[in-house]
Amino acid sequence: MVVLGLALLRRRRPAAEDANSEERLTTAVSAAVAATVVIIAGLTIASFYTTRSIGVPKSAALTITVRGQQWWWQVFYAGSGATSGFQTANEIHIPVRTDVQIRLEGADVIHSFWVPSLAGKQDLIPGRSSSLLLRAEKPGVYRGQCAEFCGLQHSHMAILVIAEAPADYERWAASQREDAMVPADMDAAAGQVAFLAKPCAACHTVRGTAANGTSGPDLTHISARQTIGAGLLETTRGSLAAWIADPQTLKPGNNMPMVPLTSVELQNISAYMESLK
Amino acid sequence: MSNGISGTPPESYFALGKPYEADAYNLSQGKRLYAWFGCGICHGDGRGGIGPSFLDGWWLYGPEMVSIVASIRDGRPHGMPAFRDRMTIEQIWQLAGYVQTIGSYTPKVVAPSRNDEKQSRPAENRGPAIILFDVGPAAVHPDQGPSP
Amino acid sequence: MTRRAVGELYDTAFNAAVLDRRLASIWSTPPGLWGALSTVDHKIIGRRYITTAFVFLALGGLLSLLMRLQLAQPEARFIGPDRYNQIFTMHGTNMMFLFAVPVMQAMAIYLVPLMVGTRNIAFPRLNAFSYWIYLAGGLLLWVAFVLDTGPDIGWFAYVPLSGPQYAAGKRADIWAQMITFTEVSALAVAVEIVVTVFKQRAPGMSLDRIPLFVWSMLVTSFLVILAMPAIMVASTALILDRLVGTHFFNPAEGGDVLLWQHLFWFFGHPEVYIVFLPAVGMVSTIVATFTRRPVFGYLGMVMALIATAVLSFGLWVHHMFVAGLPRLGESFFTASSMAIAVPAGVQIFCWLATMWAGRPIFKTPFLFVIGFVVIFVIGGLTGVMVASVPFDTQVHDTYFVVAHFHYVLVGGAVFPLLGAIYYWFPKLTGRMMSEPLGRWVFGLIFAGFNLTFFPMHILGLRGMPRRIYTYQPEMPWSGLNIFISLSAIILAIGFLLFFIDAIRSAKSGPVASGNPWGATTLEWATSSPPPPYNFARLPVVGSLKPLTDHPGALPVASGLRVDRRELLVSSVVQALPEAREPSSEDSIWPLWAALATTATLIWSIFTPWAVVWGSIPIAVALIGWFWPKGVPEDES
Amino acid sequence: MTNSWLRYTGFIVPPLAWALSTQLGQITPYIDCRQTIPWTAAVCGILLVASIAGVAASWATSTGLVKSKRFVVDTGFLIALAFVFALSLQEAATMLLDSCQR
Repeated sequence: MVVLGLALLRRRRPAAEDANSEERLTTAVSAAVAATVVIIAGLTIASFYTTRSIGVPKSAALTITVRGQQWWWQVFYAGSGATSGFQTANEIHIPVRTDVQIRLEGADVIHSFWVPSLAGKQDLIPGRSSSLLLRAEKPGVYRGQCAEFCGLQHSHMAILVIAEAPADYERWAASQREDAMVPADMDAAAGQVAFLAKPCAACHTVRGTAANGTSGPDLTHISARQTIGAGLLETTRGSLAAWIADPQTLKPGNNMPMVPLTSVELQNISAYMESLK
Repeated sequence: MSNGISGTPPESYFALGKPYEADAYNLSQGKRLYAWFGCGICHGDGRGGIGPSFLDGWWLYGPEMVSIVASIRDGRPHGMPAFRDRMTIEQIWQLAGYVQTIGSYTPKVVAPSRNDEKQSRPAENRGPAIILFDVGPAAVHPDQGPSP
Repeated sequence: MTRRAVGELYDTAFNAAVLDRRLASIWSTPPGLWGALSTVDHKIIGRRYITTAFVFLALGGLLSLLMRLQLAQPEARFIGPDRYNQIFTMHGTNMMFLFAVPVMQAMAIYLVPLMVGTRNIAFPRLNAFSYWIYLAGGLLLWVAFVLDTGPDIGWFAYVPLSGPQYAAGKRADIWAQMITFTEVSALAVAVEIVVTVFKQRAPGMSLDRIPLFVWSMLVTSFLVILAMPAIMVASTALILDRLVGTHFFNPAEGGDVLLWQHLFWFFGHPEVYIVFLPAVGMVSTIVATFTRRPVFGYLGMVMALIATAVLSFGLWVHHMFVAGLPRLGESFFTASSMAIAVPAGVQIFCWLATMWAGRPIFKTPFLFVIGFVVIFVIGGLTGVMVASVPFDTQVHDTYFVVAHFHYVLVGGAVFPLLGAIYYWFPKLTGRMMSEPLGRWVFGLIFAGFNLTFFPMHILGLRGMPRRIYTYQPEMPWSGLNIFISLSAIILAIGFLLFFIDAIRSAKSGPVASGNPWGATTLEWATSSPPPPYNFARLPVVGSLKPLTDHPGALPVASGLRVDRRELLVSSVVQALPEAREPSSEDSIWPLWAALATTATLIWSIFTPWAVVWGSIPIAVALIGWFWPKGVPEDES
Repeated sequence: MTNSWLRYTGFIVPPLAWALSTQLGQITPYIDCRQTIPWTAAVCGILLVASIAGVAASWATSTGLVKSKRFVVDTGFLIALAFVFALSLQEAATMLLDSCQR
C-alpha cells in the first residue's frame, strides 16, 4: 500500500506517451493489484497470528470480577475456602508477573474496560459476561478508563490497576478483608453516627456497621484507595468533604444525590471517611 | 397559597403548573429517589410488602399530593419513617409525584421510563395500572390499623 | 410505434425553435410559491436537496467547532456534559443522515437523468415527497436540539443507553424518529435512481456505455435498498421498547443488547460505502475530464464498485471486535475487511494509470481529486490497521478511530464532493465558480484537514477515548488538543471561503457555456443550466464518450409527443427503445402527503395512537395524489 | 441453455458462498468449541471449493458473446475473484485460530 504513495508522487511527471502504452498500463495496474493482494494476505495472516497469541488461557491464578456502573467500577475479589471475599471500587490490585483473569459484567449500560498499557479493551455488556487477561510485568500504577460511551459522565470513569509484588498484594488483600475500623477519635465517631442516621447508609456499605446499601460503592476501606469519584479527585479529607457537600457540581449527573447536612455533620462524616483505611 | 400543611412546596410548584405530577424529568428523578432511599424495601415495586401497596387503589391518607408529601416528610404510624432530614423538600415532592404515578388509575400524559429488568407489574408508562393489574382492594396489613 | 390518434402532437412536426417553446410550455414549473411547492422537476428538487444538505453541513461544522472549543483545554467548562453529549450526537447524526447520504443522492437526482439522457427522474412525485420528508426530518432534529431535547446517545445510539431506562425524556425518540424520516426519503430516492438507470437510458447506452458516476449511483442505490431496512427495523424496535413497552433489547426479559449492534452495523457499515461510492463516481468523472482521456480500466472500475458494495455487507462485526464474540468469527470479518482493500486498490490504481497516461489540467476540481487520493490512501491504510483484531482492541473507541473515519469520510467523500461542486457548478447555475478562490479553498481545507485530523491518530495511540467532554490536566493530551482546535479554525475558514465563493458565484460568476470543461458525458450536451425538458430531442449514444465522437450535434431520437410530458423507456442491458412513457405533471399532493406523514411520525413520539389516527390524513393525501386528473399524462 | 446459465455462476456463487460462510462463521465456532469436529473450517473449505468451481465454470463458458453481454459476464468474473480471495482468507483464519478464543 505504501507503493500507492510513491506512485502518487511520481504521477506529476508530464506524461506525453502515446495510446499504444495502454498495454503497459494494463500490466502495471495488474501487477500493482497483485502486489496489493499479496501484501493484504500477508497482513491478514500476521493479524491472525497475533490474535492467536493474545488469547485467554484456560486457567488464571486470580480471578477478579468487575462490574461497570454508571459511572464507576465495582470490583469483587472472590474468597476461597477459609478466606472471605471482599468488594472495592475503581481500583484493582494485582500481583506482578501473574495472569489475572478479569471477568466483566455490565450492570446498567455498556461500558468498556480498557487499561491501555496492559491489554486491549473489552466491553461490559448487560446480560452477557466476557473476560480479559491482565498481566503486569513491572510493579506500578496503570491507569485505565471506560472506552464505550456510557452517558453523562463517561469522561470521568477511570480505574487504577496497581501491580505490586506478590507479598505486598497479599498484605493489601488481607487488610481489605478486615471489617471497617472502629472510629478512634470523637469527630469520626460522631461522623459514623451521622453516616448511619442520614441516607448515606441506604446506598453505601461499610462492613462491620449497619450500613449495607448496594447502589453506591463499598466504603469499607475508602481511604486506602488513591482516588474518589472514579479517578476524579485524590483521596484527602478535603476532597471527601467537597464531594459529600456537593457531588453534582464536581461530577454533574452522577447518581449520588446532594444530602442536606450541617457543617458539623459534614466535617464529622468526612473525618469518618478519612479514617476508613 | 394555603394548602393545609406546613412545609409548602417550592414556589415553582404552582408557577410551573404542578411540575411534580406532570413533568417527566421530575417523575424520573422521583423514580431514582424511590430506589435510592430504599422505598422498595417496604413497598416493593409498588405492590407493597411490609408497607401498603400503591397499586391496589387504596390510599390510606388519600391520593392527593399534599398528603403523600406529608406521609413522606413526617412519617406515619405503624412504621413509615420520616424523611424530612434526609431529603430536600423538592426531592420529597418529586418522590411524591412518582408514588402517585405508580398508583395512578387514569393514564397520565407523562411517565418515567420503564426499567430494563424483569417485569413484575405494568410499567409506569403503561398506565392505567388497573387494566392489567387488578388485584381488587387488598386487606390492610394488621399492623397498619384501620383506614383513617 | 403505436397508431397515432388525431390531435396528438409529435416533435417530428416542428423545427428547433418551435419545439423548444412547445416543450418549455409543457415541462416548465409555473412561477410563484405554488409552483415552487408543487414542482416535480428533478433539477429544481435536486438543487434544493443539495442546498439543504450543505446548510446541514455548515450547521454540523459549527457543532464540531463547539466541540473543539470545549476540548481545547483540560477540564474546560464552556459546555457541560449534557450539552456536549448532545453536540457530538448531533454532529454525527447530522453529518451522516442529514448531510452525507442526502447530498450524494441529491447530486444523483440532479445529474443522473441528465447523464443518461432523459427528461425527468423516474417517479418524479415520489422525488418531491422524499425532499419534503428529508427536510421535515432535519428540522425535527434541529428544532429538538435548539429546545435542549437533542439526542445525547451517540450517533449509533447503543442500547441500553438509548433504551427506556437510561435515556429519559423524548431525546432518543426524536433520534429514532428522525432516522425514519431520512430512511424513507433515502429509500424513495434509491428506488427512483435504480429505475431511472435501468429503464430510462438514452437509446444505445448499453450497460458498458454508462458513465461511471451513474454506475456508482446505481450500485449505491442498491446498497441503500438493502441496508436501510436493517436500521428501520432497529429504530422501530427501539421506539417500541421505549414507547409501547416491548422488550427487544431488555436482557432481563429475554431481549438482547447485542441485537441492536448487529442490526445497526449491518446498516452502518454499508452506510460508509453509500457515502463513498458516489464519490468514486465523481472522482472518475473529474479524472476523465481533466486528463483528457477516458478512465483506464472501465471494466475494473465497475467490478470494483460492485465488489465493494457486496463486500460491505460482510464487515459489520469489525465495529464489534471488543464485544466479546468468538475471535474466530471476528476473524472472518477481518478477512473481509482486508479483502475490500483489493477493489479499493483497483480503483486507485486505475485512476493513477489514467493520470499517468493523460495530460492533466490542474483546475480546482482536479486539485480536490488529488487531495482525495492522498487523504483516502492514508484513511485506507489506517482502515487496514483497524481491521486487525489485536490492533483494534487497542484503538477501538479512541481518537485513532475518530481520525480514521474522518480521513475516510471527509477525504473519501467530502473532497470529491467539493470537487464535484466546482465541476458541476456551471451546469447547476449557469455560472462558473472562481478559480483563484477555488485554489485557496482547496489549500486551506487540505492543510486544515490534515493538521486537524492527523494529530488525532497520535492522541488515540496515547489513549484518549472518544466522546469525552473533558479530560484531566495530568493526561498527556492537552498540547495536541489545543493544536487540533487551532487547526480546526483553518479548516473552518476554508469551508467559509467555499460557501462565500458558491453564493457569490451563483449570483455574479462568469457565465458558463454549455460545456465549459470539454467533458464527454451527456449532461454537457445541453445548455447550462439545462432547460426544464433537459433535451429537446433525446440523444442516441454509441460509445462511452458521446460528446467526443460527435463534436457538433449528437444523433437524436424523435417521435415523442409534445402535448404531454413524455420520455423514452429502454431495455435494461442494451438500452433499446421499448416504449414512450408519460411523466407526471406537477402536483401539490406530495407536499400534503409529506406533511401528513410528518405529523403522524412526530405525534407518534407522544402516543402510539398517532399511528392509527394519523393514517387517516395520510390515506387522504395518497388518494389525492393518485387520483386521475384527466390530463394527457394520465393516458396509458 | 446450460451454457448461458453457467456463465453467471461466477457472478452468483462466490458472493453467495462468502455471505453464507460469513454468517455461519458466527454460529459454528460455538459448536466447534464444544465438540472436536472443526465445523467452521469444513464449511468454509467446502464453500471455497464451490466458489472456485463457480469461477471456473463462468470462465470456461464465457466465449463468443455480444459485447454488452460479455461485459456483464466479465464483470461477474472479476467480482468472483475478489470473493474467492476473501473466502480463502477466512479459511486461513479457521486454520490458525482456536474456536474457543474470545
